[in-house]
Amino acid sequence: MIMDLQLASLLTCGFLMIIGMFAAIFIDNVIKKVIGIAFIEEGVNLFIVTIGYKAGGVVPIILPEMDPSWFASNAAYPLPFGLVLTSIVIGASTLAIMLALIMILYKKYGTLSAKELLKDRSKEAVADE
Amino acid sequence: MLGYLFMIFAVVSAILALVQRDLLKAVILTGVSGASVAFIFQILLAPDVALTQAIIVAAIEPAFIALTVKKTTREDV
Amino acid sequence: MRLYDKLINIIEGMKGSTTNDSISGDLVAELTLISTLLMLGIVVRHVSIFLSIVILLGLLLILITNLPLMPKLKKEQEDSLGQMLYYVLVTLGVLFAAVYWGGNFV
Amino acid sequence: MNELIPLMVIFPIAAALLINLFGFKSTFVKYISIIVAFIIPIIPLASNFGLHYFGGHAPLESSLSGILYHTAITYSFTAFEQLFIFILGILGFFVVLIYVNSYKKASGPYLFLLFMGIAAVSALILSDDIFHMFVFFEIAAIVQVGIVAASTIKDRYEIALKYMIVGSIGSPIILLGIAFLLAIFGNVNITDIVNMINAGFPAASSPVFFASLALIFFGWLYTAGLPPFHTAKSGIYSGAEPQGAALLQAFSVITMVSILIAMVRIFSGLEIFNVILVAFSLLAMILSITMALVQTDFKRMIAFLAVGELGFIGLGMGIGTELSMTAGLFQAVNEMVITALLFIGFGAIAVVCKTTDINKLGGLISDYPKTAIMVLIGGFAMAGVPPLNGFQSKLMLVQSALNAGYPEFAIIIVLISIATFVVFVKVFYLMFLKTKPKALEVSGEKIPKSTIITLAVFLIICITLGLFPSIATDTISGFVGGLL
Repeated sequence: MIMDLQLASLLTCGFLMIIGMFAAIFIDNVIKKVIGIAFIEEGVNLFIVTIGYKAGGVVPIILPEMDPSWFASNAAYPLPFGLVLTSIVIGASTLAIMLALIMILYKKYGTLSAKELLKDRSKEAVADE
Repeated sequence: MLGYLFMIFAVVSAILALVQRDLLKAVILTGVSGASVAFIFQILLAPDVALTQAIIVAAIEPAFIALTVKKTTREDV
Repeated sequence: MRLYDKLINIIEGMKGSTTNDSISGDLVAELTLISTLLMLGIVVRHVSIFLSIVILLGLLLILITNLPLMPKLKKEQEDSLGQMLYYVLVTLGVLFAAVYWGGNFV
Repeated sequence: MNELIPLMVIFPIAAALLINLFGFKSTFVKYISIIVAFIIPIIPLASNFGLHYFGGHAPLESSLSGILYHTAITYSFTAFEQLFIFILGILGFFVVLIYVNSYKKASGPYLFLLFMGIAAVSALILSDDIFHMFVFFEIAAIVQVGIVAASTIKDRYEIALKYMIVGSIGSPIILLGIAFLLAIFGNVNITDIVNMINAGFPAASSPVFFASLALIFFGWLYTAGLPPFHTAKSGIYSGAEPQGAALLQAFSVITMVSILIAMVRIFSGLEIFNVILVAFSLLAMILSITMALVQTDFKRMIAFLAVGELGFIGLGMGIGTELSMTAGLFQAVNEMVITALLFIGFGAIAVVCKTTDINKLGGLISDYPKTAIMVLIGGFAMAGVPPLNGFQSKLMLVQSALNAGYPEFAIIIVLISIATFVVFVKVFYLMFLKTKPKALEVSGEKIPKSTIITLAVFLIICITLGLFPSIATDTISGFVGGLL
């Protein structure tokens, strides 16, 4: 093996977060911004799962035939996994709300460009009155 | 070994998703990236998380985005 | 240039504010900004008095050379998403660098 | 009755779901939401102080180190939490009252959002578990966006989407910070983490610990709306309906205070924490007050002031003495009430005049004398005029800054207070005293009685806290004593 699995996974989540950040900040299309945000969340979730991983361990589900002390010293750490479940669902719900807002705004302006949609409108409001 | 493959897959499909001109292709590649991450979760000993990830991030989220794309526009100008 | 001309220039620099009340608001903002920034320069004396003097002098120079500060500052705090995200990114970078590398030196 | 502790969160959530279920059946929704809103502030008063372990999992004692490990999500309820949740409940009650009274059709989903937000921030301040805090903070963020999107302001969707995109950078960052803490300590319970740090856990001085401070601090900036998020946050306030904005700022204050307390407990050993806390608080105060002075939209002015006042809380906590922390938290209590008063008072004017541009308003004191006077006193309270509550907390802050050896901060506090006063005098003059512009048509619409009553009650709270600050400060200083 070239690299430890845990280290490689950490690198992956770093890449995912950086790609997501780049997309969320620099890409003009709003849907791509949202996709980028989904990647950031994915990266963070992967990070949390990686914390719980144990090289050469077993899945943290205790079966009747397992010896509890062997299980305790060999199972992966299940707390981060539990946390990730919640955070995945939160990510999905924020994504859904953002997409709903995008649909409404597209109806109003007919564009997906963030520069157009989300520019400063305070001066415009003064201009048309 | 499979783990590394999926890691490369996740990153590459994420990058590819963001350079597509056609937003529907981007949606599909987002799903691919989510599914790869779900496999990574499985390999990292978290099958329950992998299941949730596979359903929510790899299936439902792309469906949401695809719906938005259908209601708006497919082209990323 | 005389001080009065300078003041007139400052007021003319605040385009968009035409009524008496908005000019007064802008002037108060300007004065508050300058005085609080100078106070912040003095806070540095807890680190080193010499550094504080340097910062104060530099601050004075910068403040005097770009005097109508508020229009510039206001332009930097627009409601557009691009600007918000830019400053979010800059702050994240500065904060992380300051805490990660500077944390042990405080 | 320790069983009432989780009820403070569960009851509003259950009520919210129930109300949402009945949707648009107006009269029923109205009655039930008034009843629910009335019960919410009573629960914290009736409950006993203590700890609540979800699922009944009591803490386990480690046989090796003798440290207690909390295995359950723990809620800790003391007089401090009681104060905040009670004030929040009072605000919530009046907000619901105004909403139900001033709209013919009460919408179930909107009330759902209000109650869900109350539940979320109650959970935030009660919780002793940092991931639990993150979850409810995200719920609160979604609720904030929902309240804005449900308003009738012109650019509400743009404002909501902007806040969400900016927030989507902020909230994964705070989650990453929590993940770093989890990676160091293997635990997300704050008490456990603090115990481990006090027991000399070696990783507590590692670079990873500093990194987690930076990430959580950045996320905290987003929760509080301090710079660089102040433009987005003030947009949110001005994009909501007045009563919604009143509740939104209370959400921000409580979210900010609870995460700040968690950070103070975990990171107070690192000296850079106080430095960055003070720096960003001062920045927030300066930038927001100067932006408030140059606005022409009066809702946006109040919104910027609301953001700037949060800086006082951060400054008080950052100076780090017992007096200053008490002053900062007392300021938080005061600010919730005062800003709610201002949002509701000015918002009522905006609703009847159908404009928020101060240049188009004037001479309204003859039409709305009661509202004008109450709003004026509210403004005095925020600027720190005796004998109102803002004066007491700001005086405490100034004293604590002087005692701690930072007279510069005291001067800055006074300067910012003066600027706040200027904002108020300006808005008040332009709205109420200036000759009425010809273009302004006051439709003769009356300000609803519920709004007037609400303003009066908030004013009474302000004056009571101003005359007898010890009602709040005794509780808070007891809490701060336990914190240090």
